[in-house]
Amino acid sequence: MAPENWISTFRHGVHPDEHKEGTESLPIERVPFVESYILPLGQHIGAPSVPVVKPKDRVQRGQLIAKPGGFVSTALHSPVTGHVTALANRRNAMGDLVPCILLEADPYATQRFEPRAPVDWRALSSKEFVDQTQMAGLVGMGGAAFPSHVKYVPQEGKPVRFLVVNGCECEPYLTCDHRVMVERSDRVVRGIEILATKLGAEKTVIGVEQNKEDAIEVLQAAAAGAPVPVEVAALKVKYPQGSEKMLIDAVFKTEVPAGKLPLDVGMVVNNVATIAALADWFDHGRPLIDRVLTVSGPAVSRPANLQVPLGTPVRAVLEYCGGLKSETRQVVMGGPMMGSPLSSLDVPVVKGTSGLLAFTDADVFDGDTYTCVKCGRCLDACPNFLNPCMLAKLARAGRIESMDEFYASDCTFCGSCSWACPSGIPISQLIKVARSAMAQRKRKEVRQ
Amino acid sequence: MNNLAWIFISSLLVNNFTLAYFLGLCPFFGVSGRLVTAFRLGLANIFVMVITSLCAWALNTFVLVHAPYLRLISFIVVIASTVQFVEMVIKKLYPALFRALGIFLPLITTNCAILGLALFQTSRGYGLVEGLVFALGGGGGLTLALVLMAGLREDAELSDIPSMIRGTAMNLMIAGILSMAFMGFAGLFSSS
Amino acid sequence: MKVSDPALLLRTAPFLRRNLTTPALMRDVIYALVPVIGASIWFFGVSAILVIVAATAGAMLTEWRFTPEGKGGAALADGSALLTGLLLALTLPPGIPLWMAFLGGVIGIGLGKLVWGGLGHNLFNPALVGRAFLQAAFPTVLTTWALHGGPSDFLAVRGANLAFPLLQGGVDAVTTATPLSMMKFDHNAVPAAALFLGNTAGSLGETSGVLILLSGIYLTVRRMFDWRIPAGVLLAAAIFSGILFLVAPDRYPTPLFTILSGGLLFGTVFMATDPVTSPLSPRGAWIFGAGIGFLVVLIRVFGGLPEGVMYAILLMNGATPLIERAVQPRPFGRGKHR
Amino acid sequence: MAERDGGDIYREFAKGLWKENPVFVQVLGMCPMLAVTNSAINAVAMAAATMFVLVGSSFLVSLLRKVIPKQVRISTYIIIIATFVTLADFTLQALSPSVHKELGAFIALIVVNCLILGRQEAFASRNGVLLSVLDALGMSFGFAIALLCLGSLREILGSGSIFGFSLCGPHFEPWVVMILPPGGFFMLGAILLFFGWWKEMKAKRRDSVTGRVA
Amino acid sequence: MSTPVSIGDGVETPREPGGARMIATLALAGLISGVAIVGVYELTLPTILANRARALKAAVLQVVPGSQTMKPFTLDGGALVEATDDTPVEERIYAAYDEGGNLLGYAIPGEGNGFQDVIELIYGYDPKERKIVGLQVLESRETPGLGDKIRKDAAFVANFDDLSVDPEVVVVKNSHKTKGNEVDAITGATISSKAVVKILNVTNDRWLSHLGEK
Ligand SMILES: Cc1cc2nc3c(=O)[nH]c(=O)nc-3n(C[C@H](O)[C@H](O)[C@H](O)COP(=O)(O)O)c2cc1C
Ligand SMILES: Cc1cc2nc3c(=O)[nH]c(=O)nc-3n(C[C@H](O)[C@H](O)[C@H](O)COP(=O)(O)O)c2cc1C
Ligand SMILES: Cc1cc2nc3c(=O)[nH]c(=O)nc-3n(C[C@H](O)[C@H](O)[C@H](O)COP(=O)(O)O)c2cc1C
Ligand SMILES: Cc1cc2nc3c(=O)[nH]c(=O)nc-3n(C[C@H](O)[C@H](O)[C@H](O)CO)c2cc1C
Ligand code: SF4
Ligand code: SF4
Ligand code: SF4
Ligand code: SF4
Ligand code: FES
Repeated sequence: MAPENWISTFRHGVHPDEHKEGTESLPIERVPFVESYILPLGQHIGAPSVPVVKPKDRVQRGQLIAKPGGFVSTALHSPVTGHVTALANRRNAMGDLVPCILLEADPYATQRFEPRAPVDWRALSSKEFVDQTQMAGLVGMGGAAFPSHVKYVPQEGKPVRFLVVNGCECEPYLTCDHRVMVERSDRVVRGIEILATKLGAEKTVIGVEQNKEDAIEVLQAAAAGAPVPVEVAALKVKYPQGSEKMLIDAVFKTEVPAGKLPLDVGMVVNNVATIAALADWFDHGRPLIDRVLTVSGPAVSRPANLQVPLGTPVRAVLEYCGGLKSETRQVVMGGPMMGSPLSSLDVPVVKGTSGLLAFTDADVFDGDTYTCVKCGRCLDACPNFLNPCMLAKLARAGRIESMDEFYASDCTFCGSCSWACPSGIPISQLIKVARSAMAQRKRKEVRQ
Repeated sequence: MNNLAWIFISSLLVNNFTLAYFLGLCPFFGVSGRLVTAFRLGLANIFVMVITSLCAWALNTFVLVHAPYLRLISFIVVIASTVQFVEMVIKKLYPALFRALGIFLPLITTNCAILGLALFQTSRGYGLVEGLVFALGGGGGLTLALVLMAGLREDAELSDIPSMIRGTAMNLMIAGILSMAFMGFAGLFSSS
Repeated sequence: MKVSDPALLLRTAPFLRRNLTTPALMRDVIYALVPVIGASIWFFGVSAILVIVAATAGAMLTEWRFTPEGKGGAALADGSALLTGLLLALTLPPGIPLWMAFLGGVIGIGLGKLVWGGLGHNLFNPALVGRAFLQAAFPTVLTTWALHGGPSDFLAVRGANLAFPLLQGGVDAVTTATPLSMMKFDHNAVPAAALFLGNTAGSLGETSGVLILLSGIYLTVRRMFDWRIPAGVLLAAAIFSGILFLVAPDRYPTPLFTILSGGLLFGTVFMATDPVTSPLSPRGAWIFGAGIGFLVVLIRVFGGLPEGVMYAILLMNGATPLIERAVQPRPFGRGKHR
Repeated sequence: MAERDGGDIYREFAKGLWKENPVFVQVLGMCPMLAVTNSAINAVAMAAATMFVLVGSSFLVSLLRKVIPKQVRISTYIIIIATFVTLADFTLQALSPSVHKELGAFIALIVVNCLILGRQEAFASRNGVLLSVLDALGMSFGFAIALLCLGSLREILGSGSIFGFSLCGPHFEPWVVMILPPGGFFMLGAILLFFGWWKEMKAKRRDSVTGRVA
Repeated sequence: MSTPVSIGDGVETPREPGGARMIATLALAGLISGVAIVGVYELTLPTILANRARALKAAVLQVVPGSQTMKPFTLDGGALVEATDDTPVEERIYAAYDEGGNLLGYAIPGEGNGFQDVIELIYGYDPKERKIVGLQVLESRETPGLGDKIRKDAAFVANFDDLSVDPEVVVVKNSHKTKGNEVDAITGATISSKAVVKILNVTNDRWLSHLGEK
């Protein structure tokens, strides 16, 4: 099942306009430090982190400020040198009040991160390696924000054959992974060396879409000099190629069974930025304290790729980019296909924030909706080969219990169906609402 | 087209029991809400029709030549009893089959498709084999209509049918359109 | 620069949409119909215009009047009622009384669409429901074919076009036989070239094979319908009639005749492909198409009627829910075959 | 059974005509109704035969209701009904062979008309003779009204005549579909649709009135 | 619609207590209904038979013009003999005579598949001229307005008033009738027309060779 055909892709999916031309060649800039930072304790999937600092405590840049709150949880580090102002609830991107550590930067500090000596990662046992990664605060930077170390736990009978590095960045507008690959290919390859060695992978494949030719070239050059076997797979441009199961299908022509993980077919998938951050941790002891994101969209004055300290308020990032045009009606955190709409600009950038996009009313979909004409375009779009039309119909009719017959649980909310629907039906949104209603109902049943 | 085949095609499609002769409308409208149920009901119907055809033939040949005036009463009583008896046998021998079909048997025995089958078979003077083919065609036709109807109704349930027509009126309209579509089979294998 | 809070909207992802809307879809099919309409006017003159206007008027007035309050105008704007009316008109004989064409439009939209809840909810093809009703109500009129002609008798009103509503046409019209009825009753095949170009008797829109094919190619290229449906119809019809032809060439028509004659091409390109009433899934589309092709040949060759396209499509519309259940797409990561 | 006054008696009769009309409201007896209503005269003959059977069997069943053991009641009802149907069959055959031919097997099929068995089970087996007969009469008239409605409408549209008398002159173009099977479904569907619309209109009017008061 | 009740519930009950009474009830019901049915049967039978005979006779006399009386015949070992009461209906043909008792021809019933359903007809045959002299369709379910013209269209029926059977009768379309053995099809109902002719030919094959001059 080696990758044979490089210009391959998965089946179905869609191809929205890419809109990457505005930022794809802009080098990563660092945003200046600001006065105050908001660090939610739950920036990842799983249990929230537990604070190890109190108000008024002084903190150094990169210092641990919250420890993992369980195994599926991760550490949190201070993005700045300064002091803790409070442990309090603040709103996150979803609009929920969540516990946060509030920091104030020290205006006089140099804000230099002091690297520590490289860790001899070859000597670490798997358990130590996993623990180390957890303490680095690493989470998936491809958007899911799943604590990375959990993926690295060896599992009985499921050896890792391939490490798959996800450089697809299939969402329109986003170019942050692209820039990371171009500018930090050495970090990516170093991370691959560490991870592939520790996981015992035979080979590593970096999946990159063909619209990032420069990244492919740079990575191929870097891969040639890598101490472990690395291949770069150029993939046809299509959304949602970056979804890990689609990526595996595109590269290896292997379907990860529904309800299973890539590990079940002998693979571990990580985003390029995650891999680079992993290298920084083992080489320099630099935890995850900032990330690269793309600010773009028609309502942004100066689109850019930025390296942003975690916890920076969105407003500050946008101000750095020259602010928003006055017709702005929608600001999205993440990509335009799966991101969350923001109701306030005071929410912070978190580990999973890959982009900040601003749109005017004219740019985002607000067309008339019609009833479904069963055109089948949503079926052709769905990478999971579901029947979105039927799911939406059942959801609309409130027949949530029948949705399982049509595998509602396999939906990844990629939004391809909604994008494709000529009748403007919010299909994935309907499925999402119905699925959470279903989950709620099940929880209630369990409780009773 | 030879006669047996014509009897079969005619009762299955051209003169479909339900859509052209209006026989068995009760199950057709009453039990066509769910596809699986409709299909099982259809199978049970075929089964009862075959028994009915046998009974009717036996009665016609051996009893009613002497007392034609007892036709109706004897049909209804004998068919009902035989079905009941067969039901008991199935229950003993094939419990699984019984669970799938059993609940429908009493319901079917009192519908007019069954009696209609016996009466038509008699009035057309069908013999044993012709009668059996007629029963298979008629039962098959009923099943076909039921299953099509059930599929359509399950889908229509998800539509925005206006409240003033939802229910029986809509089912009648669907049946009418189906019946119209079946007119396309007119004359199938009949001549030329 | 300070950013003040804009009035942010809370829409949910995805925020982008393909720029193709349902009305655009309908419009494209209407464009594709233009050459066919042109041909019908060429062959049948003013009668064609009258019938088309009457049927579309019936369809659109019904849609406008009986769509639940407030939505009437909007419902017309999506163009589907116009399309239904046009398609219905193009399946009617040129000499039909106009009041019947109008009635067909009313029934097509009323019984074929509105009682189901309007656009997208109907399970039978509205245009064909209208036509099937007309054919069942007025079988003689619907099987009476006016002479085709050219531009020379453009202004001649054909058949019973002008009959007073609810009344018969009065004068006996000059009629002729369609290629199909000549085949069925006299075993007399019209040459393929005539069928292809369209100077034969028949419904308004069905006579010119070449224009229908062109429109079909246009729609296929624009991906306005699932190409598997026409492919299935034509393949099944060709194979089934081919087998019959091989068995008894003197009794049965050639596959080419089968495909080019009657409403098969028109029905295949414009009606079998109606997305609303055909299966969604690719395998379903094959089954649906093949079923139509098979039924058409069955009805034409063994049935009482010379033509069976309308009934074949309606019957397969009726079977569509069953087909859909039988061939749901297999979700990613579940089982071997897709 | 408690004593009943005149109002009750009238109500037992009248309910079948409209409020509990067996066809329009309870949707019973569909098969014979759709099969024979392609002309008004057939509808009337069918209605008369049904009335004879229904009233006769209701009378007998309520008379015998205390004697018939529970376990065999249905069988007994069927025998009683079948008897009356056979009687009706022969009588009609003697009186009007042509109508009998038109109605064909459907006279015999009255046996399985659920309206009849339903009334025995639901009413005649629990009530006195007078009330049962009134109930049966009411239901029969309700059935007859529905059949006549359907039969006349189908005949007018389908043949341009009513009871065989031409209504619209010789040039009327009949809607043949109406006397064909689909027409039966459509016409009954249309009537029910009309009632649905009527009900909705009434409800809307009521709402708007009460809305203004509130 | 039929209620979900089992009408056979009396059948398997005799083993239960009170079985005797149930059987007695059923038997009694059966007895009463038997008596009622037989009574009415006896009462109506003469009328019914007379009706049938009258209808048959009317048809026979109509298809053999000028005839006044008739007598049933059947085949016995290839020879034409007078039918007895036991002769099944489908084995009979009818000889028709004028008032002087002279044989005018035979009325022969036939049946076969039409466009929709079975067509039953009877036609008159004149063995002297070897011609069909009249035809009446007794039973058909052909489409009203189209197929039922085989019964109602005078022009079509007139085809059979003087129709040679040598050679076999054939159908021609569009009023192209030129020969004595041709029948003009009804426009729009070619199939029904052909069906009628096919029935004629099949029936002729069966009977004509036995109906030489007598
Ligand atoms: C619809 C969809 C699209 C995705 N697109 C990407 C992508 O373009 N790049 C990416 O790195 N991860 C993407 N992901 C997340 C991947 O599935 C996967 O979680 C990730 O590559 C794992 O690496 P990480 O844990 O390092 O982020 C996507 C997920 C979904 C459901
Ligand atoms: C057979 C055929 C007929 C066409 N007829 C028309 C037409 O009548 N009007 C028209 O605008 N486009 C017609 N087109 C399509 C145009 O070339 C063009 O694709 C279309 O107008 C784009 O429409 P849209 O922008 O509304 O999607 C036709 C194409 C084909 C193949
Ligand atoms: C609803 C409907 C009912 C029909 N009924 C009959 C019929 O009863 N008998 C018949 O011969 N043709 C009937 N036809 C017409 C035949 O199918 C066929 O068109 C006709 O026999 C051809 O005759 P022609 O060649 O003289 O036009 C019917 C057609 C339709 C649409
Ligand atoms: C390719 C295509 C074919 C169509 N064919 C028909 C048709 O045959 N009849 C019709 O009434 N509408 C047709 N429509 C229009 C539309 O789907 C129809 O009005 C709906 O069935 C009404 O819900 C078609 C639309 C498309 C896109
Ligand atoms: S959508 Fe998913 S796949 Fe695409 S860029 Fe975003 S995280 Fe990557
Ligand atoms: S490896 Fe990371 S910490 Fe070290 S210099 Fe580069 S970016 Fe800075
Ligand atoms: S959102 Fe769900 S249903 Fe829609 S395309 Fe994506 S996976 Fe399929
Ligand atoms: S894309 Fe939209 S209109 Fe087309 S089938 Fe799916 S839900 Fe229906
Ligand atoms: S009346 Fe026919 S099944 Fe009930």
